Amino acid sequence: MPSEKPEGVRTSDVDVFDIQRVRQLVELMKEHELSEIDLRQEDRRIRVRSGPGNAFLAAPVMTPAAVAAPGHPAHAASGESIAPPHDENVTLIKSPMVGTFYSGPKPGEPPYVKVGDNVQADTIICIIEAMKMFNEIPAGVAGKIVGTVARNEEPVDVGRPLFRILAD
Amino acid sequence: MPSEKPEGVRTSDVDVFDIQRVRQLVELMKEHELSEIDLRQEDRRIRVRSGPGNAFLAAPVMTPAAVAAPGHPAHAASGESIAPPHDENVTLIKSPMVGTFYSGPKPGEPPYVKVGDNVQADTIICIIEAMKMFNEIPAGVAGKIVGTVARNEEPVDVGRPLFRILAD
Amino acid sequence: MYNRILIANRGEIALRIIRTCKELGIETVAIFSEADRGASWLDLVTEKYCVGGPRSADSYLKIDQIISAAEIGNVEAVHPGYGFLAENSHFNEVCRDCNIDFIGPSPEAMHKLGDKNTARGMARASKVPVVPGSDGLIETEADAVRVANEIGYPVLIKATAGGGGKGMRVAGNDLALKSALQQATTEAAAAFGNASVYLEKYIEHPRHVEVQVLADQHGSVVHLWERDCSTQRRHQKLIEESPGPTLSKTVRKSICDAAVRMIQNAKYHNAGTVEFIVDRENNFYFIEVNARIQVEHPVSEMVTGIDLVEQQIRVASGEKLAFRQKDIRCEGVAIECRINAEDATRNFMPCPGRIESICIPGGMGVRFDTHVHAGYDVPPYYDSMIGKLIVHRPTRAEAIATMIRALEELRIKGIPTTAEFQIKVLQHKDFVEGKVDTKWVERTRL
Amino acid sequence: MYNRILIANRGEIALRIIRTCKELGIETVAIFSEADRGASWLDLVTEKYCVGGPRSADSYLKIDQIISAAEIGNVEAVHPGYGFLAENSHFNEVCRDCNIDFIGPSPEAMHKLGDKNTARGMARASKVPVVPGSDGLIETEADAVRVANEIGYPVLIKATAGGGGKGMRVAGNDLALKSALQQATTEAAAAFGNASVYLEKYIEHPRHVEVQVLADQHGSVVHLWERDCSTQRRHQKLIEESPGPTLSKTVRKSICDAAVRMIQNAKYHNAGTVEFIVDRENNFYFIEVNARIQVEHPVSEMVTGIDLVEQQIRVASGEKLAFRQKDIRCEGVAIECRINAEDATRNFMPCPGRIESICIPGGMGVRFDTHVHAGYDVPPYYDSMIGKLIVHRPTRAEAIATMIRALEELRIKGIPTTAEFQIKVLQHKDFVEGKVDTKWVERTRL
Repeated sequence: MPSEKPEGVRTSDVDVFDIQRVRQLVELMKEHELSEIDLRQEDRRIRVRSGPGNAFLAAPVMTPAAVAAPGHPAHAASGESIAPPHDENVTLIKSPMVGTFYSGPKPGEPPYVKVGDNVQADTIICIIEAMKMFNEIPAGVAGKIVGTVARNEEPVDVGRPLFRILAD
Repeated sequence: MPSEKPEGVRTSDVDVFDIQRVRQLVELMKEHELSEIDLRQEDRRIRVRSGPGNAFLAAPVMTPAAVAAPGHPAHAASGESIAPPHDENVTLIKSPMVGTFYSGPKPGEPPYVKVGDNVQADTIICIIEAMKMFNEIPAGVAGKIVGTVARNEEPVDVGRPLFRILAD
Repeated sequence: MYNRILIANRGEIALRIIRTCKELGIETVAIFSEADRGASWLDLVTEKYCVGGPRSADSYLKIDQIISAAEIGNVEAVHPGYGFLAENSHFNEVCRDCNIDFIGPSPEAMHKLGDKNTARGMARASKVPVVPGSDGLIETEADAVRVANEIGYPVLIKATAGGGGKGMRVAGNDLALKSALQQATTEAAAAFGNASVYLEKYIEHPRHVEVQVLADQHGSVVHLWERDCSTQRRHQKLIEESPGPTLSKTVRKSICDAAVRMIQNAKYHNAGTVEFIVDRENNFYFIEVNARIQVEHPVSEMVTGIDLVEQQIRVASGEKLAFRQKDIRCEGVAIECRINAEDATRNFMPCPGRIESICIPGGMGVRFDTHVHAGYDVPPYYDSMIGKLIVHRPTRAEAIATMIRALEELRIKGIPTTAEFQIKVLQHKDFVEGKVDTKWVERTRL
Repeated sequence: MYNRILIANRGEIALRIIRTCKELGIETVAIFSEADRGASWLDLVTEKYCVGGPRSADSYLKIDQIISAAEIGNVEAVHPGYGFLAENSHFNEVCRDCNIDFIGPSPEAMHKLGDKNTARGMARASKVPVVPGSDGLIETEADAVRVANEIGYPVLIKATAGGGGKGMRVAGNDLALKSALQQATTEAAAAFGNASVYLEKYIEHPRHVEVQVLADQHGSVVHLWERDCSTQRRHQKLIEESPGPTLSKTVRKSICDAAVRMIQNAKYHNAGTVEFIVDRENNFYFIEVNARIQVEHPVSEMVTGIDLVEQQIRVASGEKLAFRQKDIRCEGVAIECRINAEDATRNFMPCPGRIESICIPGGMGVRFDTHVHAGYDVPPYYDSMIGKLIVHRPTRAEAIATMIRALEELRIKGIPTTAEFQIKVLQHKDFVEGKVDTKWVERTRL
């Protein structure tokens, strides 16, 4: 049955030479700006690296390490976003603006959402403070939060992943 | 049944050398500017790396036009030498030195050799004048002259093709 | 002095500012658009923030995003470079409201000089000559003839609502003026629904000469001599040089003094450029003030030995100028060619794309400021300039020879550039003899 | 002036010479080896001839092939650059026999100065101090002690047949001298089958200072001030600067005058360098004369504004020097870093290979002379130097800051370079304070 397929299959059945899978991995890399995917299991291994022939643009660009600027923890953590989604429908909620990320309405208060919560498109999932303004950020898509990427009070910029969500 | 999985043949059946598969991988790399794809399974492995994209050196080097220097007809003609020999045994007799090429012993006299002549390795085929010295150049290989490349009285440099010869 | 500044720009000028900051030990915060993600100059900064999409309007012009980056980046000042928000007095003001120094003039000075009429008035007040004309609109034909005879023929008839040459006429005498006036008003009425016109003296074959000025916040103003930027097409400069090859010693002194007077009276600080047009008799007329660092600033740096970006940062932070006018030398001759990703054979059409390979000129007296390299994709969203080639030699003849050989050394594969065109200009008799005016490129077949 | 010259060299210096020739309107003929076929600098010459295989001995050292190329290329002169045949007086003579000007000194002057003892003698004759020592061999122990006390301790015992430090000993007093003499002679006998040794004053922590000299064929000799090249490893220079940071005004004058005296007496013409070692008390001692243009010549070009290769060509063609000593300024501070394809972490092992990508530094006061580019394969056959990074700023502190930021900008992928190592040196307190001597790199952990 199809539901068994993509990643759900037992390893013994995995055919690493499946072009479709490699293509999915590559698209994954594009989406997340990865420089390399290296999957091994038992004797199996799939490794995909990105970067144009002229690597020095790519290298600093693509690797999270390089994107992360000194004293700027935000990107460093974005290694998180590299983990391949376990489902086609898992997408990233990204920051629409530059500012400081707050997971909750006030210091000390619980976060707006946590992993496992179901949210609507208009559910507020965090606050981004910019120019003394506290902007409430809606999920933008309905679904279940399956991962948090940004950390409380860290600076974020445009396109920076905040949450992973399994869209309905 | 195996047939159910599109690419799902048992590994033992996977033909790593399947050009179609490799072609697909390469297209994938081209499309996404990958530098490497490395697939292994048991004793099998497919690894594709993108070569150095920078044709910079190659471009000026390879084209005869670039090798040809202004006011230096010799090289211009050397496009000749690039034409693939029509026979495995056709080789080029190249200039061993820098100098002026003379096809014959004296001005006005017939050339040492012409197309169709059979020569021995020690047969003198031309003179190259360097530093007022007239150096008699032997064929170096026995065979039949099938083409002349250098023109009488033109300057030649090391490696410059002089004749094409069909070796015995 | 600042510890940390944000660079609100990209490409060549962002790199230019980063270089000086590194030398001064100042940390840098960069902003970038999605199109510039991973660009090589971003490797050199302390921190960087993506502020939006590829289009300028979505990123490099997004004031709120840039200010947010400045705040989380915790900078003390913003350097706007040129273009984008460099002469946006609102952005300038927002920075001040957020207690972030804007590395440039005050919003007020920027605003005043930004308005052509105010600037023109300030020039008059500073006894700086402006192109003579009818102060105000022309009511009657008689009116026009009187003014024309005051300022002298030829005169230019311009529509107030004008633009793109519409409603413009040149007249050489009373008779021509009357008919031209007729046509101009009709055309203006048709084109803009507003028939009002005014008169201005028509300057034939003008040269573009600008004076680099530097002013601190303590009242000290100096000039770094002039630049001649007459080689241009449709007001886009292609080649700039210093000193101006056509100015007499006395004219040179008075044009530089005029610029200083004007900047002083405007209570202007930081770097600025006062632009003039100069006619064949070396009469100069004020056009406008550029309240920013300019693309062609390196030619002034070469002849004076003064790092203009360093001075911008120093005076913005409140330092006094460390030198006086008499300390500012003008040694040798500097020429700059703007290398644009344009096809000169197809009317300078911008040609973005990938730079497959590039050989960068070097050697004595050569400076090449660029952010590009083999493998760089010139994005279609921004200015087509990919580098500035500057030479500095003892004489103009040597400078021209060095520039030509440097342009020949600059070999770029993948995209066309203006380099070949510039070689032709530099080899042309008119350029060598200093006979190029602002219309020369358009009228000359190379 | 010449119409056409042959460049008997490759890489950076070939390009350097091509640049000046183009500026002077001189046609160029290049020679190249199979390994350099299609190299980018060859695109810039008028004609080019392959003279043999990759190994220097098969091409760049093949005098007959090079002369043939000169003849069919119909050149009037040959520029040898540095290395290869630059100081080969036989090649120099062959050129003369073929009526081709050699752009350098006469074969005689080259030969004389090429022999260390003759040169040492000429120095003495010119009242130029040499390292004091036993003029001739040491016969007896008593002999040694006498000489040692004349020249003063510490002394260095050297084997005449010596080399590679074998048979070398330092002694600080009579007692040490006697035993050291014993060991040295035994070691020398064993190593070279020749026990003879001589004494020389041992200079502790010497700095390497050299004077750039320029002489025409009409008796006029000038100096272009000095260069300090103390930052070296095993006699290989890594960083050079001008002016020397440690010389007093008077020492500076006398060392430059000494160099000029020596060159005058040698009847030497063209460019040359007189090398000295300078001890901590600023006593200087003649070592040798380099009868060629040197790798580090650009630092002198920057501070004086004089194109040395142009001057070489002019004086070789018989022109008189167009300036006098008093006209030669020394403005600001210039520093050069030799960028070598070497792994500094593995004892500077040469690492030829492909340059995948390169970001070339630019900006104010930066000059980068290189023949490489992205995609260039550094061949294993020749010198590992891939470029020379030169900065010129008003003060030494600024020059160091600019050099560091320029080295940081120079990002090369594919092969390791010495750049990172040089950054560490430039940041080191000892370098900043001018305390680096010729042994500093070997004894300092960075």
